[in-house]
Amino acid sequence: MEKNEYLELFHQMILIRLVEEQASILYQQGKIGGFLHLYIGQEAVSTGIISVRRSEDRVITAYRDHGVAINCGIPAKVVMSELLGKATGASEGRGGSMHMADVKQNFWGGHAIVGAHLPLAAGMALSDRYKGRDAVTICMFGDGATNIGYFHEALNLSKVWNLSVLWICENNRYGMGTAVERASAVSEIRQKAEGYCIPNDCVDGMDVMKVRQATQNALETVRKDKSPFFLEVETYRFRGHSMGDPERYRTPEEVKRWQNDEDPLGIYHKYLVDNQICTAEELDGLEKATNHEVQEAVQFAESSPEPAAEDLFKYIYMQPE
Amino acid sequence: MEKNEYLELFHQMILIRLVEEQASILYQQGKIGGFLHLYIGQEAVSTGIISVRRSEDRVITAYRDHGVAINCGIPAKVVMSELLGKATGASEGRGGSMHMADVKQNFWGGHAIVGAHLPLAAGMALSDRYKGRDAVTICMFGDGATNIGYFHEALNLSKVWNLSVLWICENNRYGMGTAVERASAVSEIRQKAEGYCIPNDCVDGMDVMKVRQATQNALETVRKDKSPFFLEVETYRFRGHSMGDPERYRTPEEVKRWQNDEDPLGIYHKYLVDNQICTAEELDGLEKATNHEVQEAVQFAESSPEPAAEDLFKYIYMQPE
Amino acid sequence: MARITMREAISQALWEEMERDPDVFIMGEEVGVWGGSYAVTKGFYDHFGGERVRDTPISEATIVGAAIGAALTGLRPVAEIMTINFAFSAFEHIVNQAAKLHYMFAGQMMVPLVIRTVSGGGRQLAATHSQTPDVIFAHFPGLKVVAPGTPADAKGLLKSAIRSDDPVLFIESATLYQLRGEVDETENLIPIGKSKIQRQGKDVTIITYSKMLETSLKAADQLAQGGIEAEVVDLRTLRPLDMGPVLESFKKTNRAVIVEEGWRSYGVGAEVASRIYEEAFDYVDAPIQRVAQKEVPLPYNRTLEQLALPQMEDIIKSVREVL
Amino acid sequence: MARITMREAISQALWEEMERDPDVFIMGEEVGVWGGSYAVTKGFYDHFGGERVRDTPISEATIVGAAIGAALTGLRPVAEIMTINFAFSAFEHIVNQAAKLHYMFAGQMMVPLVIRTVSGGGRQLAATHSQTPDVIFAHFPGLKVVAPGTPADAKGLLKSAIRSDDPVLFIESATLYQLRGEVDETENLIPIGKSKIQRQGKDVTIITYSKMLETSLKAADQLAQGGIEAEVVDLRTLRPLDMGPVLESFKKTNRAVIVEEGWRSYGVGAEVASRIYEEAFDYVDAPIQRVAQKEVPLPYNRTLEQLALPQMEDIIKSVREVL
Ligand SMILES: Cc1ncc(C[n+]2csc(CCOP(=O)(O)OP(=O)(O)O)c2C)c(N)n1
Ligand SMILES: Cc1ncc(C[n+]2csc(CCOP(=O)(O)OP(=O)(O)O)c2C)c(N)n1
Ligand SMILES: [Mg+2]
Ligand SMILES: [Mg+2]
Repeated sequence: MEKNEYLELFHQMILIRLVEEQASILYQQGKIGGFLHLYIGQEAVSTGIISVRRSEDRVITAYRDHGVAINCGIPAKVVMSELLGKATGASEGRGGSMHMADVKQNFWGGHAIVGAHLPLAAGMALSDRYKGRDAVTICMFGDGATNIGYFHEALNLSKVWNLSVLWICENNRYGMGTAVERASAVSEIRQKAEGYCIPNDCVDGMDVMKVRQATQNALETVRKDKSPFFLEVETYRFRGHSMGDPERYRTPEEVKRWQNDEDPLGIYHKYLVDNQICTAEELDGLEKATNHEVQEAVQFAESSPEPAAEDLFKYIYMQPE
Repeated sequence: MEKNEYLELFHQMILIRLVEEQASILYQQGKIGGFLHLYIGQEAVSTGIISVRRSEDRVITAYRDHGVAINCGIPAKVVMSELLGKATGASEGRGGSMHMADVKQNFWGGHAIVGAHLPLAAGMALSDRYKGRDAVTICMFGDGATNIGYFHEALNLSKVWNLSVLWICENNRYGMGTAVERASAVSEIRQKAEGYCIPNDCVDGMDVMKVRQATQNALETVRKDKSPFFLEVETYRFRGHSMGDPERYRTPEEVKRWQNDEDPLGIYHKYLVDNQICTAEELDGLEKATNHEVQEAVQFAESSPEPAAEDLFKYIYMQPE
Repeated sequence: MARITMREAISQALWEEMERDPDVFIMGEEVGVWGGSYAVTKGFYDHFGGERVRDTPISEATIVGAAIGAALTGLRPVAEIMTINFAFSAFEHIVNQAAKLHYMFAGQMMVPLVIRTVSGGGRQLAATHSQTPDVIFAHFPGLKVVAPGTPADAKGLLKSAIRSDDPVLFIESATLYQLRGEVDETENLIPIGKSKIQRQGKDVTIITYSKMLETSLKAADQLAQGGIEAEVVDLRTLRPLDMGPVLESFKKTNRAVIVEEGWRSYGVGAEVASRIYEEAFDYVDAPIQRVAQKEVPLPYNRTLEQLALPQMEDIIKSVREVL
Repeated sequence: MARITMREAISQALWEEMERDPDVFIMGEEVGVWGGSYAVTKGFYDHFGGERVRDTPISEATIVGAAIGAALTGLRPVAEIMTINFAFSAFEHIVNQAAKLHYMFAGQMMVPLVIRTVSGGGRQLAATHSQTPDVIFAHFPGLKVVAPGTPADAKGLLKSAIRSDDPVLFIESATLYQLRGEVDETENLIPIGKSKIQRQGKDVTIITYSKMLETSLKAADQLAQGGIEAEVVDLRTLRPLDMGPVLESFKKTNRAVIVEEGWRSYGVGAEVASRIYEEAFDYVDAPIQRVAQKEVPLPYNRTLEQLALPQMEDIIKSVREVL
């Protein structure tokens, strides 16, 4: 791995962090509406995963999608514009925070109904199998999503039809305010894969290098076996589920501990410096540059036009009557 | 176990067999409409299971329910009347073959949407837990039903809430025309229970004594652990899925082999005689008597009145407006 | 009489019924520790405990399905589906199980179940999370569908729903929780299946329910300044649909505007209009107007979303057209 | 012109489209080895193979969901949901995914998907298996809902649906598969969203679709013997709803009866009636009548079931009332 690749990972992680922090400010200012699910604390997960996917590998995730969107190559300003509901946004202001996508980048969104995108992922992998394309569909979802029927049906189908899907569960310990063990029969989510005889693995999601390695192995297995693999990624959400979460379900101490001991940015920063891949100064410089990038993104979004009123009925059908 | 108990099991199995053979004739005569899913070949399953349930234990099953209905104590004539859609039927002609129930006997039906009754079973067990009643809910379903999301959600909830449910999968090798291995990621259905850490077992469903024993053990475990158990019962459907099944999915030889080597009635008949529990003559006598019982049931059903036209709107609401 | 919010009224109804009857319990996502995603059950978990205020996994079909099983066997569950959009994931159990078991088994089974859920747009939640599909649930006999528009009705109807032996889908509005209204302290059970005149008038009849009642009343006040007295009829229940007060009012005004938050095509307004024409044909002086949501999946962008949602101005405009 | 059954017409459409376009494939329960539970895909598995005629597990939500995923990524799936009653188990994916992805992602995604399913009662399958809830699917913008009543329309509309880039719910009738009709051998693509006059008449307009077209035409023949010439308009598509031919006919006859197999309340007839009143108010000579299913979960017993279903006699009676 080249130095610039290492730095690019850091850049993406810090970019996600700063975009999210900005978003939370803009939300408080009332410039962002609806739900806003921040990815802060989980940056290493999507950054590590997407860093090893090939361009033909498809990516689909849930509503906590800003990080994945950025990793998949949606510019910060386009993400920010979507958050502000502008015509320049990823979904031209129609989708908002939960529905970002960039099909050209093979990123299929951004889905807000818990678990409902898993069957879609199976179908995408079916297309690739049908067309003889050697691509993997990477489908990400939360721990809470593994309790809904869609999860069961999709995993079963992927195994029965030997579909090249890499199922990735971001286990951040909670589904909204419900701790995993209060909602799931098994706390080790990977155990669920056993019910389908789908090979599985579990990795520390706060260390981007570990996530990267585990994903690489998983992708190889999928390509080799031409059948699904299940990867559980252990991580933690530093912020509330969405904005305005009372957070009665966990103590401030618990959150503090994770922020202090397990910050994916801190861990990777240390890794880069300790291994003399780069200096702290370089990283500071990179952070400053990224900060600038985010400020520009906000300006771009704020100065972008709203979607035109006359376009309200655009995009309902490909062939309207 | 007393001799009369042994004989009662035989009586129930032969009664189911004869009622269903009659039903298929009445169906051909056009006296029974809709779907008719025969249980022939699977008699040992429900007979063995129900023979060890306590009166407080609830029973709920799918649409292949005539056997369970009879084992739960619905008289043959009431089953037959329901098949003919008569006012004297188990559901007064409203439900038909797929919807027989007798709540007084703690038999909760007869459900036609595949897998949809599993969540209901979890809720019944919740009631008993809530009320501190030491009862088990016995929920039966087919192999095909384990592929729908309802199965996943219900099993997960039963484990998370420690509900006293005995989940019983009647694996008769096919869901309509689809062989288990063509629809399910695992052919050993019990493997699915591992995904929920629900203890499980598997038993030969053609031997009523084995089913009885396995169910007894399973019920004890549920009562002891106050949490769910999963029992897979291996069986085979001798007739088509419903009437008019082209049966392209299996060979006549396969069916023949099962009918010759694995007939639950033959196996139990041999068991009773070999162990000198009773003589073949006694069993012939019992069969004749049962045959007579079935003839009476048909007469009763045929001579029973249709539900009154003015009752069309009865039973829509407990409190209509 | 106390002036309380919709949220408080619903919360009180739940609290009082749970105090009254130990068989009443709540189950749903985030109803317990979190206190309800709309804070309706805040404090319930601590007071009633986890047995009676049950947080569930994200399993809508099984939230309703298990609640049905509990209802069949003696309990009175209040199942919460966080929003009506997620009720699509429980659709089978709501319209095909809860609504049919009593009939299909010839009265052997009864389903004293309340499903509480939240309908409506206007919160920039985008297409999958902003719907008002109330009408599709009202299409199914065997189910009762209640959708109150005032705190008093919400409290009285929810109590009746909990005591009802039939399955009731109780639809709240995402944007009405802060609405204040008079609610008497003394218990007041409001019967399900009764429409109500919420504002007297003689010139035109506005028929509506839930969130659009608030908007319609505002429109009526505006119109009053122009000398037009609109009578506002609140359906309150979509099934069974009580046309009594609607027809009574219409026969007086001979003009009607039907207002709903959901899409126009195959909506509530279509049924109500058809019933008026069928049952009061000779009283019709002008084509009955329907005000509803524009036929588009609701977009996130606030301007576009508001453009698609029915506004007070649309009501006023329609009223002027029927006059 | 050949006289073939509805089953043959649908089967031909599928066969020809699969021969024409290798990206068209079928997935669903029992579509392959079994040959389709209504024998529509009989022989397909042997001819096209298991890759293109895919038997699925019993997983309705994922049958539709996976078909959406395949449609998003270049294929043209024809997903079969055995009966529309089971579509409740796929409701989220039909109305909230297929119908919204194109809009929500601003045209980046398209969903060229056909969902074939079977609606209607009359086969003694009892309450959970006998419904005609077509209207509730037609309530959702983004989805197209087609429900033909003749073999020719079925073939032409199914081909158009398969070539359409929008998601189409294609509703067949459980009791129409044996219906025979003329279908020309030469390819005939019938556009989605066009109603059609299936029988000329001057005295009254009968508006209907799917199974009830057959019943309405029979009623019209009966009426003709009594000297009453009914014009029968077939909607063919419920969304987008084409009122053109309906209004044209109504402005001529000034009288209408709307016939549907499903429940009356919040049904198709309500929307069509409302639209006629809105768009042809001055032409109305008599209250428009609705003929529909009685509001009861369909019972198994044949006599009761037929009592609940709309019959030819009901149509004739309603026609006499509007005249
Ligand atoms: C079917 C459905 N039910 C409920 C919700 C409301 N909801 C949104 S996110 C969420 C929690 C999901 O938790 P998890 O899958 O662990 O993802 P995380 O938020 O932790 O990333 C819930 C219940 C929904 N969007 N869809
Ligand atoms: C949700 C749903 N999908 C499809 C059907 C149609 N159907 C009825 S029975 C059946 C097969 C069920 O197989 P299995 O669970 O193995 O039970 P068996 O018939 O073998 O006893 C199917 C697909 C249905 N009734 N419900
Ligand atoms: Mg989580
Ligand atoms: Mg089976």
